[in-house]
Amino acid sequence: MSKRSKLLFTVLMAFTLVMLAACGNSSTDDTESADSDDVVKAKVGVISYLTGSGASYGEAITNGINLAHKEITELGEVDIELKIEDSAGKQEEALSVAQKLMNSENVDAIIGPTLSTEMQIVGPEADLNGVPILGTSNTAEGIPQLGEYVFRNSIPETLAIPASVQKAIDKYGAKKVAILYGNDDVFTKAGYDTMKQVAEDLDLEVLTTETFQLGQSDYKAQLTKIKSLNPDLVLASALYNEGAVILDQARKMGIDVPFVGGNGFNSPEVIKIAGDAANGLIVATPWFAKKDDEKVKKFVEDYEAAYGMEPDQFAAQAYDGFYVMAEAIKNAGEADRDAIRDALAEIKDFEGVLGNMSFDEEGDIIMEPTVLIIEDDEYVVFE
Amino acid sequence: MLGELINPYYLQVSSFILINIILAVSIYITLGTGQLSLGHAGFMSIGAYTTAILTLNYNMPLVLGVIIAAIVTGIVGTLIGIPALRLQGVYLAIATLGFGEVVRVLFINWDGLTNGAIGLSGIPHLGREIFNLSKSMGIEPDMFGLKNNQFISLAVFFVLLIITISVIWFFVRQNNSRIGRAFSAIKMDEEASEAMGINITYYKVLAFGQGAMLAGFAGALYAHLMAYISPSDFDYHRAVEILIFSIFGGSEVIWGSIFGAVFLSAMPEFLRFINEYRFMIYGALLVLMMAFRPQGIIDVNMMNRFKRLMPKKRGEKKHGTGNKEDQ
Amino acid sequence: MLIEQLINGLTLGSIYVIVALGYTLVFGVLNVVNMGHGEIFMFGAFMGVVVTNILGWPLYIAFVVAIVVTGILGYFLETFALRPLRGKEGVSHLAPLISTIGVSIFLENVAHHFFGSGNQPFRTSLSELKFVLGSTTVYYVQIIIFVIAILLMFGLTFWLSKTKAGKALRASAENLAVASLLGVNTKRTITQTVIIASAMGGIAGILVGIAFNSVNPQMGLSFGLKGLAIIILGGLGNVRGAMVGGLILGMAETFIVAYGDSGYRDAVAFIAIIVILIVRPQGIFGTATTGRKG
Amino acid sequence: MVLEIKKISKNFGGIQALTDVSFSVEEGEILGLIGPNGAGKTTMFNMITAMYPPSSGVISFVGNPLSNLKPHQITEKGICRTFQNIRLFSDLTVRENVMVGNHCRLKTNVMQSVLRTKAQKAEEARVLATSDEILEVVGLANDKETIAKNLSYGAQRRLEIARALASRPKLILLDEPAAGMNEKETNDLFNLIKKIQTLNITVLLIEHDMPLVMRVCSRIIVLNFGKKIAEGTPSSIQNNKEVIEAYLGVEEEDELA
Repeated sequence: MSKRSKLLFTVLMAFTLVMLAACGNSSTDDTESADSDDVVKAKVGVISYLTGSGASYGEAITNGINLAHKEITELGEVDIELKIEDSAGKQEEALSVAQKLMNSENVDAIIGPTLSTEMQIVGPEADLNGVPILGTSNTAEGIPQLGEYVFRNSIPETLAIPASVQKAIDKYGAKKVAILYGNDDVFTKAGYDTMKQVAEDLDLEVLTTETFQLGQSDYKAQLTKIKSLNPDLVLASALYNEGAVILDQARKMGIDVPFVGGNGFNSPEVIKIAGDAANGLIVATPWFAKKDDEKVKKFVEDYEAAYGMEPDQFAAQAYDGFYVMAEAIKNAGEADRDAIRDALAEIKDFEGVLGNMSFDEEGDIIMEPTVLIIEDDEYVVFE
Repeated sequence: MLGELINPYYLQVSSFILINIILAVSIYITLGTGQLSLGHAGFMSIGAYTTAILTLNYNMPLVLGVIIAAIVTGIVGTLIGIPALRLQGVYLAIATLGFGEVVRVLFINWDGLTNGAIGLSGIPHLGREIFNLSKSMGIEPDMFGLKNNQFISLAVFFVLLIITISVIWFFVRQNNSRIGRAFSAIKMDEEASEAMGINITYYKVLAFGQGAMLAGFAGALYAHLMAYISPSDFDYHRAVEILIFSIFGGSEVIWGSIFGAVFLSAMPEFLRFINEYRFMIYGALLVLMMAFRPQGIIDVNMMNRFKRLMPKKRGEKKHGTGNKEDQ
Repeated sequence: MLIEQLINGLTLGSIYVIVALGYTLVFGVLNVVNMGHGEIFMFGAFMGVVVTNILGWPLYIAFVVAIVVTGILGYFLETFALRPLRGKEGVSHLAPLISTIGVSIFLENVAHHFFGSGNQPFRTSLSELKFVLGSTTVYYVQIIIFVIAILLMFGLTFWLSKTKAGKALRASAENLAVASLLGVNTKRTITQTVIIASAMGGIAGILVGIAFNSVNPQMGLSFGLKGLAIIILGGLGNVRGAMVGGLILGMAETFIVAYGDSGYRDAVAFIAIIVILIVRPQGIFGTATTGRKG
Repeated sequence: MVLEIKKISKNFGGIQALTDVSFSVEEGEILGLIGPNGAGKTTMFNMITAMYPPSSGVISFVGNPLSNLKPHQITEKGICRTFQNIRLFSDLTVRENVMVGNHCRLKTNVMQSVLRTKAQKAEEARVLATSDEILEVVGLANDKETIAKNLSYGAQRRLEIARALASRPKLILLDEPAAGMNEKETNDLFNLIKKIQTLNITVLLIEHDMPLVMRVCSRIIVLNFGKKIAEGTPSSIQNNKEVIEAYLGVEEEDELA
């Protein structure tokens, strides 16, 4: 063995040893039993997209969680310690911080991560470690199926899109549709898969299926083609960013038919970017800020007071999500991961700001979404 | 006792670092013959998708999937390398960049096989496979006083560590041979190398193919580490990130590129706030490195100085490097 | 539909042309592919958003501001990323490529930071003006963009061949050392070139904003990569090649959407350059020697 | 006859660099190739080493034509060269430069190199011995570990020769090896070239240093404007009228410029 390879070997051994030593001081006993005075003490970790291009999602989510946490702490029925970590929207980072929360922080449950792609990685790991995990913003298919410990309270596109398409068809009697979707993004692609299925189920004639890519500026080629085919309805699976621009270019070109979008298309930003062109966009959403409901009004008021802006869907889902988690911890009666999981699975008819929700046997949300349309630069309930 | 020492979080981060080391070595090999590739993210994705599809659709064992993935990527790399020979400098860089983009678009559109932008999930996980294998052989994590997840993370880490060491060993040895001398001669002066009897066509294609193969290999490991891949994991930014490992750490010596990968992948774990500025810092780093230290942090001179110091203060030096890699 | 798609392709192509001219100019003089050009272009577009939407000033001021800001960015790029590498011993010819990649990554993320990742609306009354010809609607903006692209190309050709500064620039392009011996202030000429190229990026940025009402930090990368593809297509450093290459790419992208599969739109440019590089490395209009240079 | 040049012409985009040049190099001799700047001497070297092909004509080496070969194959056949503008591998050490020169005489492949097989180890030992031997010959034995670019100018020229010798050539082409050397270095070079001759290596030398050429060469070919104008022993060349005119003509031009 040459000198060099000996050296290499020793260096790597040293590296490993130092690493293991560094790990040593951080692990503590992980069973935190209930306090004497009957209030359940628990530690909940949050994985959120706080830096990078999608930081606004993570911010809304943590705001919602923090608000709910404050209210629950005041109520005093459970004592939850929050531990928020940033994943920067990246799978590697999400997995790393999930490991940190589960093993260094020894949390009893996790809320997050923000993106479905992150949940695809983190979900199985949490399931393996037996840590209940609740996604509040994952809309892709197959998320709750990742494991027994994986739940979500956000409505998937498979729930949202059929609702909005169905209503639009009932109202306009549409038969011929054109589909437009972003093919290089996981959310818009998932939305498209649902749209295709819905169109098939409802016997709609799909005139054409066009794609676009994230960050594209020029949609005129696709829209010109769609216009020439005269559809009754355009099904557009786009994030609001691209979606708003598409609406703007479409309306300018003279495509006046309604657009039906997925969950990602639902944002007040659409109106800000597209202006009048946004009118006629139909989306299904679990969250409607102008709903005539005491709970919703109070939440909107408190949220605006605390953060200076109107809560969006992500904030609302996170807010409800944390309440659901608190409820489960209370019902479990102890800060035990398995007990919390079982309690989560038993949540039924929970009344939150989103409405009435339950988990099905797989841990997916059961809920009736609200269908909205933009009219006169404002979201209103689509009847 | 052992159980308390092992934290999956640190092992997880270390595993990512090990994959990044392999990626850094892959670009180092290509750069080592004066060829700049911006297509390494593309090669990585070919490796990742090959093994994912083989293990998912054809139930191929994980090990076989990874090996085939590396071979397939090596073949693709060689096929790309041959016409790329006619291109020099910026032309090669842009052509490889184009290649990476074409591969990504292909994976997005090849819906039936790749599931498009949604990606492939449920890829056999390296750790869980080892776990099941050892269970079937009657080895339980409790026997070492470990929890399941500790056992899995530890197994993954050690497997990757052994692989990474083998990769480094392979290329260090290759560098200290006739092949390595030919590589560095070509990097310094292609025409003179040719006149000195070096078949530059062969060695340039060899280096390009080896780089591609290694990137594909790393991609395959990545797929089995994450158990989920999608085309957006392998975009232009990934290619630039791989390049930065080597440019920052040092593209003259293999240890430089390795250092770059370790340092730049570990940094955000210790300085979380940096995450927000990560790519901004990467950008500034590239400009600064080119202006002040184009050969990277660790260069030949520094290595020579290390070598001279080594026999005397061997123990200390090892510790130093160990710490550096850990911080 | 055919005519409308033709107009769409022409509009997109014209913008590609203006972006590509910026690359060509810098390559022609410095033999450097400025990978930061796309991001400078994107900053130009954001200047338009800031001026017209946030400040509410008229459009012509947006042009002025965009030209000034992108010109300054070009100056910085030359000062920090290119000049330190020039004439330095042992610097690889890849160094400027890498350092300008650095600039592009840096600027993209600065834009993320300041403007957010989303689309910014770019509303001007100009973009609403249109006339109808038979069944085809034509927007004035589309005509303006095409005309500007043509004017820039001719202006550039004229400037390069007829003016003193342009001649100095071409002399520098031939051989920096010789030009410097002949009394050309090469440092100034180079700086000038990079600034002019960047300002052209700024103009293109505003035009994109008007045409598509969409400005976001990622567009620098997507337009930049297309610009890169075009100059390879047309031959590096070739003004006419950039013009033709840009129009061809714009048309090709539009027509693959119209009559093919829109999913492969982004791949068109790169498949084309890979084929071109293998079959005819000097580009469609390049001279035979350039393929082995750089 | 080691090398035979038959009616070689070379045309660069309309500029005639060489026209119908023929000559031959005999085994064991030191042949000088001289002529004013731009006479086509280096072009001739570049064609012998296949850096670019001749427009017409044939070059044969020990009786075999050298057409359609790549530069590295020419080296394998036994012709190696030095460069007028020094082109060492400047960041490698002196010894590594010589070892690269030996490359084409080695056979180990990637796997053998990585596994360090017996054959590979023996070969590496041989390379080291050969290199040290050659460095001894050129007088660089004390600079083995020096980085090439840190050598003095004269030493770099000698290293170029050493690197070429390492490829075990039958014929070595030296392109202005004395350029930039002082008198002592030139004298050392003279001895070196003579020593190379004793190693059974034929030498083809391009050189502007006339005293050196006259001393070292057994025969001289003179090129002017791409044409061969004279061939013969040093003394006959010195008295050749055409040669003198060619050189004087250049001097005149020099003065004008």
